[in-house]
Amino acid sequence: MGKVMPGPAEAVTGVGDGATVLIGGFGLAGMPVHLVDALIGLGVGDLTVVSNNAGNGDTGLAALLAAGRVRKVICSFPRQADSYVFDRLYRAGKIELEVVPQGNLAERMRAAGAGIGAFYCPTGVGTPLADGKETRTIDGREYVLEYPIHGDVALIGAHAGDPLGNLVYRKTARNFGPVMATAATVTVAQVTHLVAVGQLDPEAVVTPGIYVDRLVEVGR
Amino acid sequence: MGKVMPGPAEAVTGVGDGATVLIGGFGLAGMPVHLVDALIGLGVGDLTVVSNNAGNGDTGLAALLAAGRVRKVICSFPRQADSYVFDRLYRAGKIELEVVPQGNLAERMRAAGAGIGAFYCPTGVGTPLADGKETRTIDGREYVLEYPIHGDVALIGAHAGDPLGNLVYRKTARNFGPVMATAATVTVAQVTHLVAVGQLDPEAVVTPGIYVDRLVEVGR
Amino acid sequence: MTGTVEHPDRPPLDRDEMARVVARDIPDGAYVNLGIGQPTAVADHLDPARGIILHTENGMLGMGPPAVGDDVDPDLTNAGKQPVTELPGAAYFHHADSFAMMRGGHLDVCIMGAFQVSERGDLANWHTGAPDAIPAVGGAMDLAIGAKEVFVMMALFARDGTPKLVPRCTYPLTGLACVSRVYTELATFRVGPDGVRVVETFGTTVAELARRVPVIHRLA
Amino acid sequence: MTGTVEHPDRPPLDRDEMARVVARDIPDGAYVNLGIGQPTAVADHLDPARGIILHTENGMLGMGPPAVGDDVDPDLTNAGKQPVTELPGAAYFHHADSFAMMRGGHLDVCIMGAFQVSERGDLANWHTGAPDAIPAVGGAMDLAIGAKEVFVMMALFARDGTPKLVPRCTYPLTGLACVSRVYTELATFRVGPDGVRVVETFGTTVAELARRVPVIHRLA
Repeated sequence: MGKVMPGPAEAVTGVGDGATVLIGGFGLAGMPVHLVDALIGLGVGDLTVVSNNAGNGDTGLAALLAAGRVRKVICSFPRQADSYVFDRLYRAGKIELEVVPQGNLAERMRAAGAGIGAFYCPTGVGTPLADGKETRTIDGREYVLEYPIHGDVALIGAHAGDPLGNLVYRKTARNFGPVMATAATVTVAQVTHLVAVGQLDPEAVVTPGIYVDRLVEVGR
Repeated sequence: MGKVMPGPAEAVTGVGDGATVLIGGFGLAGMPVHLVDALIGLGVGDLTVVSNNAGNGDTGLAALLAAGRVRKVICSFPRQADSYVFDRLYRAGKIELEVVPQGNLAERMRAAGAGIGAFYCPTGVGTPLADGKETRTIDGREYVLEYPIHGDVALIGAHAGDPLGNLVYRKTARNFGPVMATAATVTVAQVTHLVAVGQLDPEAVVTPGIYVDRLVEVGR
Repeated sequence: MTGTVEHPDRPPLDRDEMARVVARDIPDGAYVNLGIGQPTAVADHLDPARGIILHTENGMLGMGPPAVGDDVDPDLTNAGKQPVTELPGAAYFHHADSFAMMRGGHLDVCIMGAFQVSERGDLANWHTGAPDAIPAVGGAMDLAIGAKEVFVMMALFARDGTPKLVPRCTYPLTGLACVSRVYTELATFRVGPDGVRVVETFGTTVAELARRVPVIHRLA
Repeated sequence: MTGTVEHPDRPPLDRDEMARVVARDIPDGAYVNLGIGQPTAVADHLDPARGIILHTENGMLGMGPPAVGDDVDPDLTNAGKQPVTELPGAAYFHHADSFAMMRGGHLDVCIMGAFQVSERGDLANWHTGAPDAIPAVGGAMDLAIGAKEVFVMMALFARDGTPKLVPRCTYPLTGLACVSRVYTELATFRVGPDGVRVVETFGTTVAELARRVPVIHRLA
């Protein structure tokens, strides 16, 4: 099928300067560290990164930020105990930040993957994060109009995958991976285990292979 | 937890005249025949039924229609080789029909379950099924505004469930069950097998128990 | 842009040959949805080595051949509610996920029958508009706008002898400008913004077709 | 409507006692989300026999106590990214499903900290508005509008001595009219369309509180 890549470098080939990159993970759980490292190695910059957080410690997304490759971060929760790389860049005015409520982040990517043009959402009504956005009252409740977030590429981490691209995740490391996989033009997955076709239970596949363009086994 | 009911009759208690009832199944696969029979036994009428089809043969939804309990059917595909019960009622002017594209049926129920007030949808643009509906052009593409479909009660069929209400399905009998479970005030599931808490793989649960109010084991 | 190939001296395609011609035009590795009826036969001509994966809208990727004998399982059917089988690497999902996949533009090809196709690719295949007909749309409108390419299989002429490839559909529409190829017993066509182009004829010539079907023009 | 209970002669609640009081007010069998920080401690006071099920927005129902020693698993964390455990009957889901659950109104209670709560239940807990602060909202806005009831745990007075229960929030809002109960070291409150009602005092009296906190009124 040609989806299985020999290594992370081959898996991220083709990502261009200025791309919008969806990066999975909630903190480090589900963060595709090997793919992000490969993206750093690729040398592209001016990226817009969509991820729940803005990097933890010095690995994964934090390393990408430290390398100066990111122009803008769209996330729900940048400020954390170990988000010092982002904090420093932000305070130095070297990175742009768009804060999006976590549910909107997820739902806007789902909309991108599901062909929804926009949706009326109850989150953020009356708050600064809805400033300037269109609102509408439906059945007596106020909603904010939210638009899809598409990615040029999604980098996600999964527990196991097969050569068709079917993926399963592990515990709360599932988080954003399945949603991001649907929302990008090209989806790349790092998997702890590559298994043969037929080894994943069809009832338990979380991301069907149609959403995965490339995958690479990275081990534990 | 009190979710496990002794029989189908107890499971459907409380459904009232004029209720909107979401009924799972794609044809007979996933159709909760025991619950529908119990609903017939309950004697309520003037129902609005939301289901993909409008009954097959003489069982399940078709039996409910034949009993004269349904005022209106909202579905995507009423006309089938064995939909003679519905066909007769429809031609006699004894039942109202609203045809909804299958994807809209699913997405509108998902919206009801997910708190979405309305959404812009690409399906049906320029067709009679979008007549009179609000449209909007977003990024050069035209969309139709669609609203949620809420149910007073959802009756669904699943393969196995535990006393917390967690459910798994079997093959393509999964279809509308997981969506309807999120979209109704009260969700009732008939399960082939009732298993102990802890017997379902947490990675493979399709409908988490939060969506299920009552369940009843019906066997094969 | 290659020219038209004419086979005036052979008979028109029979149903099996039409299915074979369609199958030949599906790219290797494509994700494909086969509509109810005639398109189902396309599956018989897909060499497994080509890695084409079948989607059925009732919640499955990796659908296999029709089930016979002991393999028949009422929980495993195609969109036409016929028993089918599961191939290694299959995945099941619920209806909202299945239609999100479709409407989000992830399927490469869908193949449907039609009452009419217009020269700009409008599709009419869900309703004859007859006052006594029971309308039923199923997933047709979702497929029409969702798949990257829509292939239509139909007879070139209706029973009354009028062409089904028309300047403008007179039947109620399923989708606008969505059909890219049309397969008939007498010829195959590409349809697009530039109008209709004859790709290949069977038992006739372009000149003869152009006399009977006003929208046909031979492209330079 | 019962009257206020005053305990002027006992000390104010310590953090552990506050968590216990909150735990007592959660209905048996409720689905509950515990916010980051202080609310986490509520879990320590939930008797398993009460059937209360914890949701964590990073994709899990049935979250167990914090993980220690060999049970620590980087793939299993709570919303604060602390290692936790899984209880029998748990279920994992992705972020869009997790927030659909939240925003669709399926959680019975969420418990969050706050900078300010207004007398009509407006919540401010995501941003101090300070120019050098890095804004981070996480799931707070989704929880605020999604849970059937929002309980707030906070100190009654800010460090500068001003009350945090206010006529109108001066900090940027998280959600409008969403808080139903407030738990502080000196008193617990119900908040609603009729304003603030003191439920119980600890180490003080309603009269004394009313002098220091202008929005407090004793209801008849």
